[in-house]
Amino acid sequence: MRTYIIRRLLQIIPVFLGITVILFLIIELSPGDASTNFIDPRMRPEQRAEIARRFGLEEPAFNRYFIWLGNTLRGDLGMSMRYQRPVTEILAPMIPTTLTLALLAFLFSVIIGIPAGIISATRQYSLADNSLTVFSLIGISLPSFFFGLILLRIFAIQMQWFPLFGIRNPLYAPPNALAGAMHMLHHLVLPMIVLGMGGTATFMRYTRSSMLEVIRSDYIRTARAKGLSEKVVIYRHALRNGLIPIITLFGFWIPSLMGGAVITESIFGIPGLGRTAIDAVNFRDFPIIMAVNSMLAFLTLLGALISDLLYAAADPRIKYD
Amino acid sequence: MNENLNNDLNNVDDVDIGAMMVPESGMPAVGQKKEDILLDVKGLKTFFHTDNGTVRAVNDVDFYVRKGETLGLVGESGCGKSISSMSITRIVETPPGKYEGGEITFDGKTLLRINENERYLLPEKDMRSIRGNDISFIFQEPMTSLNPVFKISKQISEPMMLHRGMTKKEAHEESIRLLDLVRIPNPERIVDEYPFSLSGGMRQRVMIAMALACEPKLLIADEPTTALDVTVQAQVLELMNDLKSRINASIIFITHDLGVIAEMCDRVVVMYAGKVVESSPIEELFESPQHPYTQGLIASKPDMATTEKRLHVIPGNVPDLTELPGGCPFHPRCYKVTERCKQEYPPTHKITDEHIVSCWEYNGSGISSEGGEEA
Amino acid sequence: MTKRYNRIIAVAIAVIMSLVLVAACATEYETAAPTPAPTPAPATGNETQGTDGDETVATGPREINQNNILRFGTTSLDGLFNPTVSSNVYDSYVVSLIFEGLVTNNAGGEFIPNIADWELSSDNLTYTFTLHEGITFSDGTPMTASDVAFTYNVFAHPEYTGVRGYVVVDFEGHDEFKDGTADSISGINVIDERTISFTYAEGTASPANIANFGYGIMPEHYYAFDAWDDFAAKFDQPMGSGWFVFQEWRDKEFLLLHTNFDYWKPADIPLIDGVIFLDIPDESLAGAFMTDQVDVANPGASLDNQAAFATIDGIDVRVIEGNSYNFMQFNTLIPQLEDYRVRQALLYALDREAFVTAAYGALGSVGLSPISPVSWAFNPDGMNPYAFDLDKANELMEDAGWVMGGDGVRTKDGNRMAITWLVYPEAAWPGILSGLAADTWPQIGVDLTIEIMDFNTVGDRSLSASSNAERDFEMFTMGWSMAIDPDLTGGIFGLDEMALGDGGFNASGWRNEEYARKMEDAKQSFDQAKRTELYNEISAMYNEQVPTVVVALRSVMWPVADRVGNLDISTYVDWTYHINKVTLDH
Amino acid sequence: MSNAENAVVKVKKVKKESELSYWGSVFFRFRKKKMSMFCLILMTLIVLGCIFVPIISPHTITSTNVANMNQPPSMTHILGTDELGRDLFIRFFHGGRISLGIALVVVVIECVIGVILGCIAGFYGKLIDTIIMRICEILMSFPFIMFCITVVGIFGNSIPILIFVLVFLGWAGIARIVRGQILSLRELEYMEACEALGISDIKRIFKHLLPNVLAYVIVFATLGMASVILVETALSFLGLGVAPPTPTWGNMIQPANQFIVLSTRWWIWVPPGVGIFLSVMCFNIVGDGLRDAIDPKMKR
Repeated sequence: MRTYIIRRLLQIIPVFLGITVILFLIIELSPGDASTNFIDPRMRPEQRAEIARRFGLEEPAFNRYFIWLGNTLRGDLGMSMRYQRPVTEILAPMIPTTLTLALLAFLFSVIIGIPAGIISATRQYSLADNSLTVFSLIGISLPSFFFGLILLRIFAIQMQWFPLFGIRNPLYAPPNALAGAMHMLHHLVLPMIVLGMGGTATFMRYTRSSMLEVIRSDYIRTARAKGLSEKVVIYRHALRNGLIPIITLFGFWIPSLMGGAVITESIFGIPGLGRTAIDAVNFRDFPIIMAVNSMLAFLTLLGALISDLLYAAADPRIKYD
Repeated sequence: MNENLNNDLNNVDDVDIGAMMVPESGMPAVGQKKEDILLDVKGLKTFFHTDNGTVRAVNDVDFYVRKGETLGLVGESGCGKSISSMSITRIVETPPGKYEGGEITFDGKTLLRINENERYLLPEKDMRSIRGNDISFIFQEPMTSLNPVFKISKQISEPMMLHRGMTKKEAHEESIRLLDLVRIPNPERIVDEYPFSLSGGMRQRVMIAMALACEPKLLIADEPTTALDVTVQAQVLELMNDLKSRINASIIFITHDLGVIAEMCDRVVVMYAGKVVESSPIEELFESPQHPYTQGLIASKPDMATTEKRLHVIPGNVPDLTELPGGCPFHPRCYKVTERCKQEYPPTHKITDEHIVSCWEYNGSGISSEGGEEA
Repeated sequence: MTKRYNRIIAVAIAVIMSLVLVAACATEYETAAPTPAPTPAPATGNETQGTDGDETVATGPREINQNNILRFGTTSLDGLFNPTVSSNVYDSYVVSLIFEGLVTNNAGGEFIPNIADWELSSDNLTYTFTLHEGITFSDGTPMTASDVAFTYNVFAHPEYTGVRGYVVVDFEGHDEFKDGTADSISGINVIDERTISFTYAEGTASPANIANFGYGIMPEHYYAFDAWDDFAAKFDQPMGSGWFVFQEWRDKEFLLLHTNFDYWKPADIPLIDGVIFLDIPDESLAGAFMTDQVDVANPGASLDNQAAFATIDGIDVRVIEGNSYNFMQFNTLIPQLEDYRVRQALLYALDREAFVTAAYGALGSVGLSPISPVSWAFNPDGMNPYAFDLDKANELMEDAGWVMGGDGVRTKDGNRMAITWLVYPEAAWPGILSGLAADTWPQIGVDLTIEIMDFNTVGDRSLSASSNAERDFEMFTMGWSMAIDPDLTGGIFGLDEMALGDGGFNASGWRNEEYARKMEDAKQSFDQAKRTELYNEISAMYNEQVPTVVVALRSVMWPVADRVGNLDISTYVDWTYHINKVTLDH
Repeated sequence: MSNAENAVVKVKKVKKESELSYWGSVFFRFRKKKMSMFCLILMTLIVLGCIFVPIISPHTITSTNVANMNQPPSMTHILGTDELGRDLFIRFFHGGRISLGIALVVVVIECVIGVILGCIAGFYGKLIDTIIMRICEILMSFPFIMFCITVVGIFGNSIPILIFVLVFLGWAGIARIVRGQILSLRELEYMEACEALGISDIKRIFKHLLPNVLAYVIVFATLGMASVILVETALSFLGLGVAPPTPTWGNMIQPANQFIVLSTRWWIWVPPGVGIFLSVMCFNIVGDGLRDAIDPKMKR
């Protein structure tokens, strides 16, 4: 097992390098850079050249890639052109926010999607199944930004149950940590639903079809023939097997949620990685763009590995060596 | 399209009711003491309602099992023999399955009674205390009938903890004993293995051990050897034959292999397209099969003595149970088919107390096997 | 569901809660102020669970009341909270609340002393400042002339990356210092503890120069650095001598300032307890006002925002004449646009009234001249408003020799009247304006192509290209803000030595010796009446030649919650200028 | 699955459809799903609307009328007007044209590239296979949305760039499916027979294998349409896809970022959202239906 993990980690390296090279090339080919943002009527051309020099923009691309790579491996993601501060310092406070949102959405998906899938499968063709199936179809077909706007319109503007934007009211000093968490959760409910919707629908569909397959399998018949109650049959015997393909999805899901957070964060005004990244793209703050992209790529690769490991953990038949 | 189909089938239904009017067709033969009968199935109907129409998997089936007796249920795949046995403990998937009629009595208890006036099903809770406890199953596919993610010990322990109130530890030890009983080497080690690490034959032994765990009154073995290699088949059969004498249980042995039947059973019920076509003690069946279908089955059985002849094949395919032909469902494949066979379902004739047959061509002295289409 | 199942759900909920707790704790409210902030007194017994922000935290001599903090809606803070490098307007607000500059200006746009009085030498080159008495930074250290010298030296630092190099570029000895041939700028002279003089190089005297002394003074003892990066590390931990002290900044969330209760002039200590900048997207500002989450903001004066704010109760929307405008620049070096009559025709064929209506409604007006209407130098007399007139436009096209072709496009000497307009999507108005032109210009035989590209690329291809050879555009639109002084050199209307040669922000390629000379004269003259006259002539020339057009001027909208009292805002007076007088109803 | 009832059902299906051709039987199975049929019809209506409404409408997408801006739906403007007084009904269908058109172009190019490279990888194996599959792996590990935003953001919002980036990341999926199919089909006997007969590689691939793969490609393409529409509209909504004044369903929703539009002018942002939703749903359902109809075993 350990050798397997090491081998897989080693396999990640060339893929990761491939991704960063492509990213770098694309950024290299793009017109303009952040220095063009410093437009001030009284700034002279030589002052602009000075800025370009300071950000190392005049080095050849080939060299710059290796400089970037070397620095990145040492944990130095470079200086943001816009904020003139280290990228790590800028991204550090954004990661917990986005991660919290992604994990909340993930848990939401799991808690709603999987039970719904089970209900759907155990009561195939019932009213519950049909309505849940329709819901899941809506879930995968409704664009998240549209869904987010609808929720804002209804629950933040009409009902005023939830705030319009942000993750907290900074002037509210929570009396204790729990109140602080509840305060934040209140702000995150709508974003969580929006970000989690796709996952909920996907998990539901996968759980349903996986459970349907499992429920019809011979060992479930065996379990029934033993006189086990239906609940034990479904929740112990069937679920344990039915969840195996779902669990393998988990590893992929969190990285993709962090990517999806871009849209959610911009709708709900959440100060996270996604909004920072969009701002960086608009400002051509390349160090931040590179950092966010390669971080997400690395997470995706790691997610694939975690998926495999989860698979091995969930299914005794799978052994890696 | 479906509507027409259903109409056709309704017609078949009408005929069925006529057939049921033959008195005492499925009753235990005269002279049998009621208390000898462990399981009595009468007029059982289990249908499947699918998008493509109603599948009459079990359509008015009668049979019974005496205490200590081994009953063979024989027929081609899809003839309803598995569904019949599964209907006894109601482990047919519902929906799409539905119990549409009949009466099942087990050990004095009514498990099911469904007719025009009544729909009685033994409460699920009581039924569960019978499943795995009084009636246990050995299924056809040892490779897939064990839960892949649980260890052997857990799977064998489960019914014992449930029905016999054992603790986990007791059940674990009992599992080892049972594995030893079914002649698994190293039971202490195997008990902690997952099913995937065992061979098919070993898994089937595990299934048998599991089935024996609660010392059932009735053991239903649904083609327990079909999926195994020939040599392993022989071992498992030998094991079962051996266990038969050691456990005090009745057995329903379901198979399409008459050779296995001959080895294991006291009595045989032959099914075709959801119906019992013939039922007889074992010797009588092999000596004088009455139904053309039974005759065909016996003829198609490879026999060491007759290897020089070409194997007999019953022409045609197993019928589509949603589109059963009118009259006797076997008529399209029957070498003795008459116009009447195509119109009406045949009555049940009692040849001896224990031997009954459903065929228009039975005339009191048997059905001649002349003029068969065999090569 | 089984009990087991309920347990799973319970566990899951517990996990969520703990997750949010972790996240909440990770962002607990720490005091990150560089000042030795007094430890908060323990909040005694009054733990409220109800409404937000009822808390009071004891800090310093006065209790900070969370409800007595002014909430300002901002769209983005860059973290450059330093007078030398702040480049976005919100960062500048933060800077002006924390730092104090030597001079400031009044509502009329005149420069007046702030923390120092000054004298200008008779050659108009040397400014001598005397600091007021008793000025201290928020950590209690007194401000001296050497702090001022330190601040101005930073602008000239070889590694300086900000946009304000121009502040010191004309000081005597600047170039030598920058090159490294001199240890200090010879034009900056500390005379005594409270006196300092700045000398401009010969030929650079201008009344506009005084504006360079409005930048906040930094405490040398706090900011002194060897490596530039050490200095840069303090950008987001500012300390100055102003009314407010920095507490905490969370990017894309908020920035909190508390009142400097030890402000050196006790009579001027603000009545409010602090200012919080809340990061609220422009499009959400209306919602924020509606739900009482913000007190003051400066939303874009779009029609949508006007409509939104008009419906909100409990606020007062102040409309102030702005000092910025949208402009359109033609490349006068291409055959299609070299004739000023063509440019005039294009202007006649563009319904700018309709544009103003669609983009700004009542808050906009059609632009006439490069001089801001709020400036003393502005004079609309004799300016052609180019009111929408397609006939006139066609006539001018004919006059210029452009003949209508069979395909409805005019041609001249084998050239087709085909124009590509670079439009960026970041703001709505370029789309609106070009959308209108797409409707009307084809009617005067112009084949208009609208090319959408992002703001930076538009800039690269036009305004900020380093030479005319690198410019790649036919026409484009952008926004521009004016300084207080009407001086136009160096800007889009400027034809200084750079523009006459090559490069500069005037991308039109239009050159005119007389115009350039008048511009230079106006810049250097200290006689306001003469300047007014010169700017009037300059405007008239421009109004006729139209290489660059002020499309529309727009007013600025300042919604202010009713609970805010005494807030003074006008064109030249930021909301921060007199914020010490502001009261909050709490 | 050894349950008797399933065995029985299968027996029946073969019998019923045995008289039909391959695609005939696919349609036979597809038609039985009412939902799929309904969505196929709805999808057709949307597509026809997008093609013909802009042609027959009295309004044009560019004609502005400032006096008539932000009007709610009425008889003259069925879906009201936008901030420049442009008719939203025609812009809705024109936006659909762009959104669906981009999706179609992307999916077609993806399929062509994916099928060709998948065939090459699957058929020739060895080094070529390794290289192509490694490239696929790299592409599939890209942070999808973020990468699209990056590329479109820094190269500028133009439809060709949008199409490029979506194709760039998208073809790997179909290439892998095709390769897998080819690998399994190669093992079949008839390929060996072809080899024995000396039929050339190219001919073998295209004549014998492609038709088998086609079914999978069609399913992928249909479901791919749905996901491309979602991505394109999301990017356009963020202002990083198709830029105005060209309408797409994505950028038509963008004004809803404005509080006033979101709270009081539903006709501006709701119809394009519904347009996206309906067309994505239709493609999803039709794709699912097709998949089940083409190969009931392909179910996830």
